Amino acid sequence: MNALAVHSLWTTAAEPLNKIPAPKIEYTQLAPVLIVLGAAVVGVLVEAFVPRRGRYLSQVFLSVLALAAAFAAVVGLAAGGYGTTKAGIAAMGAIAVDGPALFLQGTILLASIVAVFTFAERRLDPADHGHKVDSFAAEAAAVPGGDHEKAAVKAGFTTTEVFPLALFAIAGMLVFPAANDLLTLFIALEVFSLPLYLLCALARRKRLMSQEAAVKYFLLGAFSSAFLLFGIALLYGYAGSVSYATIAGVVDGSVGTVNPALADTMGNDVLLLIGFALLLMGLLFKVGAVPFHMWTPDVYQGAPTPVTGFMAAATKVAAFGALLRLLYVVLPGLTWDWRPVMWGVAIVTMLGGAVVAITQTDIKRLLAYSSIAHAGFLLAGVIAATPSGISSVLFYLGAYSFVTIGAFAVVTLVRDAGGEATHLSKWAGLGRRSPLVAAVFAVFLLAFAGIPLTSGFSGKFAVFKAAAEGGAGALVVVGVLASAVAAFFYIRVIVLMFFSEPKADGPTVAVPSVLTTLTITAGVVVTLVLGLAPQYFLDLASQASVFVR
Amino acid sequence: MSFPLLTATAAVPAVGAILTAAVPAARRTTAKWLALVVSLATLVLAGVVFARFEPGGDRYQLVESHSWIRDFGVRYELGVDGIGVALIALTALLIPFIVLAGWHDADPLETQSKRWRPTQGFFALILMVEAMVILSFEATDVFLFYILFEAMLIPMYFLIGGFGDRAHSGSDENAAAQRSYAAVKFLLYNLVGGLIMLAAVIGLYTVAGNFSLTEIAEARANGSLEMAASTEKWLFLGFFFAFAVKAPLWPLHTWLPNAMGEATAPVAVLITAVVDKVGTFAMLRYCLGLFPEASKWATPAIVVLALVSIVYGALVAVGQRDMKRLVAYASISHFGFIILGIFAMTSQGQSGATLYMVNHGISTAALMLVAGFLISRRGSRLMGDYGGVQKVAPVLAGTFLVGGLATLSLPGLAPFVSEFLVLVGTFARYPVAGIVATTGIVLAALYVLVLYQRTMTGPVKEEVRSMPDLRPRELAVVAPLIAVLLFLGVFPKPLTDVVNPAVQHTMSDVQRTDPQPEVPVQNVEAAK
Amino acid sequence: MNPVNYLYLAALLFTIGAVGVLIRRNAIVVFMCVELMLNACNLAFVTFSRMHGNLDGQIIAFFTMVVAAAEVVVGLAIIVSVFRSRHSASVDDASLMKL
Amino acid sequence: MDNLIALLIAAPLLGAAVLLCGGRRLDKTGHWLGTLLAAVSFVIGLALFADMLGRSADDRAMHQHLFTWIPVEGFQADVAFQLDQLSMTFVLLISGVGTLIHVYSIGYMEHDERRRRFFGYLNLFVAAMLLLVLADNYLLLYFGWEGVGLASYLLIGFWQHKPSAATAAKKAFLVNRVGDIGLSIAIMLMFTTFGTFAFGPVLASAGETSEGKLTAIGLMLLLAACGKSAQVPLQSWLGDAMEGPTPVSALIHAATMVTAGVYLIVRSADIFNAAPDAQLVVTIVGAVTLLFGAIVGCAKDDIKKALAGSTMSQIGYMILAAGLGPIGYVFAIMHLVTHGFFKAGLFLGAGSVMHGMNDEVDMRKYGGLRKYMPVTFVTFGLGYLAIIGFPGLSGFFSKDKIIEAAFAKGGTEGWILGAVTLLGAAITAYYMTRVMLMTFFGEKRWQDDADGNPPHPHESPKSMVIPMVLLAVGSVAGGAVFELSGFVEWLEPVTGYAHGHPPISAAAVTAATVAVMVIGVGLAYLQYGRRPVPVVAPRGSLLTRAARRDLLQDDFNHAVFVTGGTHLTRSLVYVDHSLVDGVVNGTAAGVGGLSGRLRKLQNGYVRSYAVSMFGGTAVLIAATLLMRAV
Repeated sequence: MNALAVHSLWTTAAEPLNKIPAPKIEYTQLAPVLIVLGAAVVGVLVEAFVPRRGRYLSQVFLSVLALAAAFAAVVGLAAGGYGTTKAGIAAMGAIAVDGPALFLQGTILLASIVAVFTFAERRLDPADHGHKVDSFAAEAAAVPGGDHEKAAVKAGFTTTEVFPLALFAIAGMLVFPAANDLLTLFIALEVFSLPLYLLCALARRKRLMSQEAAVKYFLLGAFSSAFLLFGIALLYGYAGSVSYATIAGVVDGSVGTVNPALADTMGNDVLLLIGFALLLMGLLFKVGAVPFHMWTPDVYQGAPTPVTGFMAAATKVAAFGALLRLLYVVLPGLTWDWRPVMWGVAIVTMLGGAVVAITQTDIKRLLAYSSIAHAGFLLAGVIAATPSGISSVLFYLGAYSFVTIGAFAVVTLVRDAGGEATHLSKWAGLGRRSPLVAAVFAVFLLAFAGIPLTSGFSGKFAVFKAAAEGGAGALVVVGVLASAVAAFFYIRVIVLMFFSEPKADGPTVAVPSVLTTLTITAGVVVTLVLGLAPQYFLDLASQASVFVR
Repeated sequence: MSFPLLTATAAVPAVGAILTAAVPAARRTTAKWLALVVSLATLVLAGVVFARFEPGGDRYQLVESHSWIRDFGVRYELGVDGIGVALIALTALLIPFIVLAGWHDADPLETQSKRWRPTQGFFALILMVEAMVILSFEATDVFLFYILFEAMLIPMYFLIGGFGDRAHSGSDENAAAQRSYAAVKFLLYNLVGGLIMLAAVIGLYTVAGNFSLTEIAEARANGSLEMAASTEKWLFLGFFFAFAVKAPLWPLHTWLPNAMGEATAPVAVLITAVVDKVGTFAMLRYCLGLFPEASKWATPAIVVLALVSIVYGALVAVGQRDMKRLVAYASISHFGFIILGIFAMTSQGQSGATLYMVNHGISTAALMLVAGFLISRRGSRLMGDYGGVQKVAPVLAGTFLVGGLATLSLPGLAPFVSEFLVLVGTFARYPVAGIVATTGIVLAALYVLVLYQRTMTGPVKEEVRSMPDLRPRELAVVAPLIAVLLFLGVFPKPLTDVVNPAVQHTMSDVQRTDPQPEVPVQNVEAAK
Repeated sequence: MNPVNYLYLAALLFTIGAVGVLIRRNAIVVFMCVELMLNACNLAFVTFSRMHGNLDGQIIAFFTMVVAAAEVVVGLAIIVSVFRSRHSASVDDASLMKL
Repeated sequence: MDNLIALLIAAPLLGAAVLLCGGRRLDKTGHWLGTLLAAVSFVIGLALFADMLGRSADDRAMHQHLFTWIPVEGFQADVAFQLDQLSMTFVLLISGVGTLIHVYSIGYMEHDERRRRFFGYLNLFVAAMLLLVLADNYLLLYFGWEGVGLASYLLIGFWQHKPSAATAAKKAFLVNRVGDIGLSIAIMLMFTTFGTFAFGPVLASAGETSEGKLTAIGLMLLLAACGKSAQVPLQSWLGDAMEGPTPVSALIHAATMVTAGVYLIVRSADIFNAAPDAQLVVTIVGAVTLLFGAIVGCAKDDIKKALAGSTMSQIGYMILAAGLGPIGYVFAIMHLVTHGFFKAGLFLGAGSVMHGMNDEVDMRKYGGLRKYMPVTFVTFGLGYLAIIGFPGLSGFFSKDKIIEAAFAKGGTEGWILGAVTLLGAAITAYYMTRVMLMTFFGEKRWQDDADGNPPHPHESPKSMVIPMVLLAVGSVAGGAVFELSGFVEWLEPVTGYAHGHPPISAAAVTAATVAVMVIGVGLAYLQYGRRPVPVVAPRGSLLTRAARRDLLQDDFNHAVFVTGGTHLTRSLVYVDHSLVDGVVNGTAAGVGGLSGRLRKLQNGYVRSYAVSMFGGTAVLIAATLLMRAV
């Protein structure tokens, strides 16, 4: 039988050689991705050819323009019915253009735009040697505190590379939830991960921590993607293809059987199950679910705060998108296998995130753990395994990403001599010193806590409702308890800001430029709108809740 | 679509709150007057609601209904029954006095920065609470009610934690610590309650498919909505837990003494006289209305808990040294009566419970606000620091005594009517419970008279010798309240007329009829 | 010989790499171990491709190599910068942020 | 005419309102206003009385319905009045004696800067008491019942700066509240039994229900009566109530309020008639209290406390009589009225004495006062003769009838009760003589008061003397008048009357009564008239010492209720703080600790993170496979 196999290899390998069909690319459907990628490339060229002083403006302009254009494209596609009726597979089956994909791409793009605003903020720190400075290192390559760095600062260098890097990452994120085969999934993952690793290392202050964050993120990220890749390999081994459709078909047995050579050597379901588990692990890592969450607090704390906000929002959206597609498109036939497992993950994630957050003393770490808890809530929605589950997760992601970016944007404002004052003790009495900022932050915290009339509540309600309808009532109860615990530490921050006397050497609140102001405003507005009148967006989400297969 | 009266009644204080908050830091007094005017305007609107409500008419009147969140089956549905009308009236009536009583409670200290605007915040928050409470009394959509039920915690939380009682025992830091502890405790207790209710709300949706109180009740009535007994019980428990925390029912009560002790007197009144009523109100409307069978199933346990609250609350009140905590425990005892009346499921009991909510609100307001004036003079909440006040400030002492007598429900003052109705109503169905509850009247007398004796009588203490009597503003707060207490004590008919039909509806919800007297009534008639 | 053995080998290599990541201190070596894991995946892909008798697996292998190369670029950049600022490539030294 | 009934109450109520809210500007005139309005009430009462007399015996009852008080489904409470012969008797007593005592107070409270409020309270009391006796249903009666309780609380504690007064007031209110439990439960029982609690239907259809129910109702009513009328076991407050100003003791704690219990029982005659067990208990309570009060009265050196003991004992007589049923009701009321006269007179006399003796109350520090206050002596003396039942005076008639009825109860009970009443009569004679002798006879035992100024007794001002005289007249003539004017026939339509036939002839009973009275007087004379009275009380027999301490019942109350209650509340406060609250705080602390432990896992080392991921993956794989396996 070996011989046979060898022969077959030769034939299958030999014949196509002379007639490889020319790939057919639907450029319109892929427009958002292409625009962003193109802009990223242009950004690189800008770095190469535009003189230093011109770069900042041109980069900001370019990025915002590109993102806006991409968003316009997404809207156009959605309006053109590509989300619903004309949904289909593009790029030779590599990318799906359907409701969830477009919705998530739209969310990612909007979040990215406001995030880029915070990237471009240059008012928070006092000008250094007469040069405006942003949150990024003057010259990433220079040793922290070294002469070279001093010179760079003196010369007023700025790392404008962040914009193209961000664009690359965004492009990857756009592809990630739309990926329709495992290879594209993997590539997209790397495309958005690698730039993020770098962005993490680029903080202007506390560079050591920043670099450490980058190392940790990178090593663990690479580690997890290796697992993911091995999972892909096993699934490929199981199904003989990496295209979602085929795998799904093989799983529910509609497509041809498995290679007997594999079948008799190892129970092929084992391949499937292990492969699935590894794949799941890779995605859960990006989602930041317990026990694959441990990078989150360190990286969130060390990375430059704008980057943290960007990561926390956009990465989650992309990763959950991919997770949804995997579970709903590839493995619907496996629901009864993955559901119990996901139950467990969801529970430990909700509780773990909430409980550990209680004793945090650094606001960025606190938000990191809160994001873990929220990942748990989202998983509850994913588990629902119903259309309403999908739409609720989509809605939640939209709501959550803006709250997050807004919150981290506020964090960038609270500064003392050493840069951002992220230690909670420094936040004591903030409400007395600058009521407005404190109030805004309180709004975000309440949204995180899921207090009614904020987007956080609408999202949480949608998710829990879906879970309950999907027969996961117990999960809802756990989620409710976790929210109760979580409420405690959000409240703690509010207490700190409003009810404790300000310290004499407390931090000052920097007055931001229009950019950050826009970001925060957007955050608040979305939070309140989605809290008070979510209907329109719920409709959007539920229209977009059908995956193309 | 006629003029949205109910929405207006809630919107006026809400808008007023925003305006008050917007008043610039320097114009403190403007904010106060603005708040007062707004609250009075609300009172007028509430009066209109009261007048427009026809006792004989439909169960829910002045109805408004708009689509809100279709995906969740949520509508913006308002409507009032007699109970709601009575409680709206209570809320609107009390807020002006709360504002007036808290006139100086939130004046900023010199040490605070110029940009910090406590006064504006204080009154804005009070108005915001009023708006939310009123709206929660009007909501006929479970989800809408839930949202308000939760959301009103936030302003309350800031009121408790942000504007603590300046009169305290111990250093400032200590006080601040106690205060934020009280505030956090308040918030967490109620938040946990609310979240558990959230689970039940979601459960209800999965069963019923919408949130409209009327529709669900209808569907349950005509059998088109089947609910498994166990499901109903779980949902009931989820709802009841939240309301029991809010009410508060023993053993979920311990947040109340802290909150009332640390908050300023007006805020304490706001908590116990207004906000907590939402809990008992919701028991009557949602627990009984949505889950009649489960309510009957749980009644024995709840009756027992209510009795424990009555006796336990009163006894612990006797043991207090801090007069605000004493009033708090007294309130716990009174909430026991209210809940007892509700779950006795007799016309007298439930009418009594409803009146009780109103009367307890007013009487506690009277007692607590006078206590607040007293405390503000001496700067201590401990009864031991007073003595002989009635000699130096007779009017203050007199009003304090009247408030106290109302609290021990002396005939002629409003609380007597409601308390006796609750007792009769309970006795008719659960004689033993009725008798146990009756002992509460002795304990009530005990803690009130102890309070009065320790503070007002005896030789005049040195510290109180120079204590001024009630000022005009303070008298303007207390006198009307006492007048209302007297009026409702002698002539509660206007209230009962509104309440009775609503109670009959609730009775039919739970399909309970009053126990009939042993001797047939016609014999009695004949005897007349 | 039975191609399945290559799978066993791949699994073995993957595990070695994973364990290496867990036990080695030097960032470079850790990173090398990751590379080893990736290459184990490649081996698996190629083997499966051989077994299924289609080319996808082999093509994926190429992609993997490219990705690995990209990772090297980014990874070394980060590690080197850390090394220059800390004069140590030990991953255990990089533990400012904890708890 | 019927519509005047409300005015009876309205007049003093108005007075109370005006005086209490009026403020200082009324300090000059307030007392006149108060007195006037009380008098108005009395006059209206007389008018109604005249009108009532003008009508035939069986339609003398008048009704007035003001408005519906509490209208609730199935529960109807009206503010409606019923003025029948029984109520009328009380109205006249209350407003009449009340007015006199208002007048008396004008002089007595002259030097008190809070006199205006005192009169406000007095008016409030009169109004409430009238409401009590005029109500046509039990709930409204309860209203008045609590109203007089409040007034009594305010007046006992009128001198609030004295801690003893404040405490006494609180005690009175609390003990009464215990009684009120009885009244409330009785009303509830009526409601659940008859569906109403108006006098008419309830009493008319009393026969319709089981005797057990009626017994329960009766006992509950009795409990209420015990509280208000200071009957055993709820008698303890009356002695302390003497902390109040003397006019208060005279009006509230002798003449009127404390007799409300008797009114309640007589009013509920139909219920008791149908519940013999309850009646028996009533008579027992009456008998016990009768002796109890009398014994206490013998031992007290404080003149007011001695009189208080006597009040207790006399009310015991009335309760006993009321317990006897139709043969006793009338005489209970009759004794009530005569007692109202002479006891009020005695108290006013005592007040007058104190007035002259720098408010000294210890009789051992009196002596020989008859020369210095002749009028007081005479009026007090007449009251004394009346109460000991000196033939011809009011007390004689009423008490004699009760003793007779007690015998007429028949059977052993009859004999026992009769004996008790006789014994009581003897003791009454004894302690009243004691009071008389210690106060007005013997040599002076005066002592300087706290400020060291010696007492110089003098006759009291007119405003005080006149009421005493009038009351003395009443206590002399009252009995005879009633006897001749046919008090029995007057009350019969309301209370019913059955002539009791004692096993021994009425004459014999009368003779016995007089005999024991003489014995009592004689004993007292031997003990206090012959020998000088020691200024410092001798240690005395065990009984004496117990009696001085109100037969230890206060110590009992203190030990059981006060001390026990304090411990209970203390421990509950602890429980609330440590247990109920502790559980919650404990949970919070637990979660916090867990969090602290968990966060240790985040140790900052990449490799340990990798380990957790690796382990997690392993678990994930295992779980997935397991799921398939099972």
